[in-house]
Amino acid sequence: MLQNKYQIKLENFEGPLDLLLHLIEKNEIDIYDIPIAKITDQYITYIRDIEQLDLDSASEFLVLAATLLAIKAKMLLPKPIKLLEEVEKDPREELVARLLEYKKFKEAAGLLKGRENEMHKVFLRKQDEEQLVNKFDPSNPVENISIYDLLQAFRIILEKTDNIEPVYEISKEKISIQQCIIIILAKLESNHKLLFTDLFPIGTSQTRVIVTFLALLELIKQNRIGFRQKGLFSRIVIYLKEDNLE
Amino acid sequence: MLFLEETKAIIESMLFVSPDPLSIEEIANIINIDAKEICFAIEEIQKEYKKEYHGFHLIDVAGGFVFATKVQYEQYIEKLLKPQINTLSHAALETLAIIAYKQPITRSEIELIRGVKVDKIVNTLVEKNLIEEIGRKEGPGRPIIYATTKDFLKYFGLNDLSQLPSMENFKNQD
Amino acid sequence: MLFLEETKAIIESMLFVSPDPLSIEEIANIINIDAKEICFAIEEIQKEYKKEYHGFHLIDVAGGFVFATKVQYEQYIEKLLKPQINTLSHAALETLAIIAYKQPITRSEIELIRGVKVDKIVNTLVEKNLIEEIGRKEGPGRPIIYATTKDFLKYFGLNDLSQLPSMENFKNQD
Repeated sequence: MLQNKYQIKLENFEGPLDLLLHLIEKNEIDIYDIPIAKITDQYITYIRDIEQLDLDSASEFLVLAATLLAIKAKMLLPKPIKLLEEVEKDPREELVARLLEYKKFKEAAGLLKGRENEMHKVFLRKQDEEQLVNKFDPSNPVENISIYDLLQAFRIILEKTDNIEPVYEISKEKISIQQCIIIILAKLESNHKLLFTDLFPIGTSQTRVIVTFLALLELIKQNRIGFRQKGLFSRIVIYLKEDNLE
Repeated sequence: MLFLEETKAIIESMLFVSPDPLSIEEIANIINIDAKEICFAIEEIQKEYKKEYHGFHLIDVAGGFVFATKVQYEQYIEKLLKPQINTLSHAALETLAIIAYKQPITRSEIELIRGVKVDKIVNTLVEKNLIEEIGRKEGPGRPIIYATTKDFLKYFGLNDLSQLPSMENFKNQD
Repeated sequence: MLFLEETKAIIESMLFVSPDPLSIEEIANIINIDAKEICFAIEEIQKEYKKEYHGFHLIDVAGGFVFATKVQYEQYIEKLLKPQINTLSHAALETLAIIAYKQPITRSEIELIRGVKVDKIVNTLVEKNLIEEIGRKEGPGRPIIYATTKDFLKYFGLNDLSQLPSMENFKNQD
């Protein structure tokens, strides 16, 4: 029995407290009245083969060894004469509290282990969620949006842009804002009025769009053109300011 | 010796966890009873799950048996499993509109029109497969150019981009 | 308006495909009927699958309901699937127990109880999605605080944390 005890390897313990608990149980010791000298000797015997452990866990075992030795020393010291009302603190008190706390969770771990075993006997269906989802057509991300909502959004953004303070971009393209102004004015001269959308046919180059925008802004600023819209969502008409006087 | 009730339960538990159809043979290999008995138990299970109050049934497919949901409940399963699609935010809709009408377009061009950063929104639209990168613009920084996708047309019920309504159409809609 | 039979079938079909336990709420969100009716239908389903001839049943776990095989058929399923069962190490179980009872908790608080470093174990538990970071503690170093996850409940077959055996029970065992 005694020999068996020494065959247990340090690696089998979850930590120094686990080892200490093991010694207490082996010796059938009352946890509230640990014979520190005896337990400390046994503990130190156990951690003799510490060279086999990695430094991290070894140091953890050594910290507790030091604690045990400190308690042992304290208990060997002659007790000071105490006053009547003074209750002497047991040097083991803190260690006992830690051990009890640890013991609770060791037991809780045992209970979880039991539940784990039970649950391993139960099987859920293995679902490949991705595969299941792929069975369905991809969702329509614009389910509640019609093409006219899109158009309305576009119109709003165009109008919003009108209110933005003009930022003059230096265009790399051949066309300048000045040239664009001339083109818009020429169109207005011949037609008297223009639909806003006519200025942006599909396929218009990006630079051209921006330059046209800026040209329009410039014309508004110069008070040479105006915009007219009969109602919400109706088309926007651009006219020359001279026309307006009629 | 197993009773029919137990045989049924054992087979059911195996069918429940098996991702692939189970053949009579495979079942027989495990529970060591006569194939005829297994056939009978399976018939009983099939009968049970044909009942109206069951949402799935036992179908025979590929030389084996497998539980599958009943077709009529597909809509609920779809709702359950499909990731929730949030409809587009207002900002996303605006950005999509600009791209639709002004494509091909770079991110900074969109930002110029919207007056705000659009990186995140553009990424979202790419993820939702509404727009895609179609190349890079020549010039400094060679920015990515975006255009709407085929799915964009599909979602809006368009054959091609020329069917995008112009302002004129819009008025008629009112 | 759905009849009970149909409600049961719909719920059953969803439970059948759902990879995670489904709560009453989740079900209600999809089929748009009263939670009370859903509760009733689920009770009926549970009653049905308690019958001897069914190999699986409906269990409540992690705040929801999920179909699972009955314990007594483990041997057959094991033969069929030859599942690789990875159990948690003792160190992992101890650490989990401390987190489960003391949550929210920091790493150093766990170390104080166990008397050993727990970095690696905590990382493993996070990877296995049994615990998760839920924030940081105010104070020096602002250490991460951990709590158990839904998967923790699922793994141990618990409905919620209150089902953990109380600490009092341990004391009495001495």
